[in-house]
Amino acid sequence: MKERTPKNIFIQGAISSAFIADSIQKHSTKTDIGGHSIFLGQVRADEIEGKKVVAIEYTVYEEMALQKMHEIREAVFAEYPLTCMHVYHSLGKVAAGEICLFVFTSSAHRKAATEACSVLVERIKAELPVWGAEILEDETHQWKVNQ
Amino acid sequence: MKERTPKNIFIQGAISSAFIADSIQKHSTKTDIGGHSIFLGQVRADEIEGKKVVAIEYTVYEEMALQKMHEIREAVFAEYPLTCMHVYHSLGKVAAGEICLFVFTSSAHRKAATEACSVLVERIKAELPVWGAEILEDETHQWKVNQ
Amino acid sequence: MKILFFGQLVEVVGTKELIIEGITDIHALTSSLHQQFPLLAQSKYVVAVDQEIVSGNQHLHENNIVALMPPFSGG
Amino acid sequence: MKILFFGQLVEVVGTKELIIEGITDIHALTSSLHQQFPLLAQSKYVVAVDQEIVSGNQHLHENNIVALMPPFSGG
Repeated sequence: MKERTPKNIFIQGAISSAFIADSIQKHSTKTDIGGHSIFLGQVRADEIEGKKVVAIEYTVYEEMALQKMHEIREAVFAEYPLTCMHVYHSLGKVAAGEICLFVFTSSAHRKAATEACSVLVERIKAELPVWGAEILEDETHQWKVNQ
Repeated sequence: MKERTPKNIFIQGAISSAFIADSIQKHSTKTDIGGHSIFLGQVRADEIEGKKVVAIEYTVYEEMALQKMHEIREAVFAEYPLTCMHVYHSLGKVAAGEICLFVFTSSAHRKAATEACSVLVERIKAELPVWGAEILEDETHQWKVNQ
Repeated sequence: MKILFFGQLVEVVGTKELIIEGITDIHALTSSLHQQFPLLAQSKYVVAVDQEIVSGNQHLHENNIVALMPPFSGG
Repeated sequence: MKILFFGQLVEVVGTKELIIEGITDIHALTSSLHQQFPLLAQSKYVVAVDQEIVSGNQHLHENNIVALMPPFSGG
């Protein structure tokens, strides 16, 4: 298996749709791909005790998160016949309605891409040392809890 | 449940990454969405008896396909708590490396979007009267067979 | 009665559309078509009447639209 | 020894990083921290030593980096 070194997956602020489009476009030269699966996490304007969430502010234990993401990446590549795998996670403030997570898998046949994408999203949420503070409209905050 | 009338899902030629980006961007005002799931079908340059597939040319029984897609859409909306569902399928020629299918679901929590997206892709491939002819590099063709 | 052909059946029959008269059910229609286009008898297809897939025989009216459809391969 | 705090623990402790000396294992460390920051004792967290999550006790060296991490909430 090809060695893969830890890549930086963190982006300051929201992930733009132009960035996502660019990432998709780059795959048009890889003509062994038959299916792409994409998951996008978007910040919800939940209401908490009558106050709306206006943004989430993400912090991270970066060295540990990148090492853990590297392990997850290797495990998923070993389990599924993927052509490509890309993961981006926001740090800092991401406003409600903006994209904070972009997981992108590609394979010759759709099943591998689809399953690997789901596994990645679950593992990222469960295993990466990242914390989200939900900033409310009155500038107080509360800490996000993952389901 | 809100009545939904059959929408046109067919696009002449390939689906561009700019179109996909635009579709994603439009959802930033829907701040009750927490997750988007996207499937993209891409034309593979398979080799068939030593000849490469250079494109797929899609034809359709359009009235029937739109009616069937309407039924599928209603059934999936009834089963999953989705905020949005968008489906686009190419007609005519789509070159290897280009996108021919774009399925996009959104929901408050990721599970509904992810599952609904997979169900849609399976049903679209199995139930829509659409046919793909794989155009080979010597200008002959053979008819695509779905797995 | 209007008969529509799709996918590889267009090549087998040589046309996308035929008008056939005096046919009263699906069996009679497919028998007649198989006789006229022997390769069609070797092709896999389903029949839709007015956009609804029909398995088995069914009575046909002059104003029905009948479609012969090979296995779908969209996506 | 460097102790790192993350998420809501930064607010509980009032800092992202402490240097503590003379501590030889995790139990001693957490006991000392709970005494100094009573709210920390009521907080849910896991401990990582040099980026590896540790359950139970473990001997600590001066050059270890210990992280106290509340439940992850990325994505």
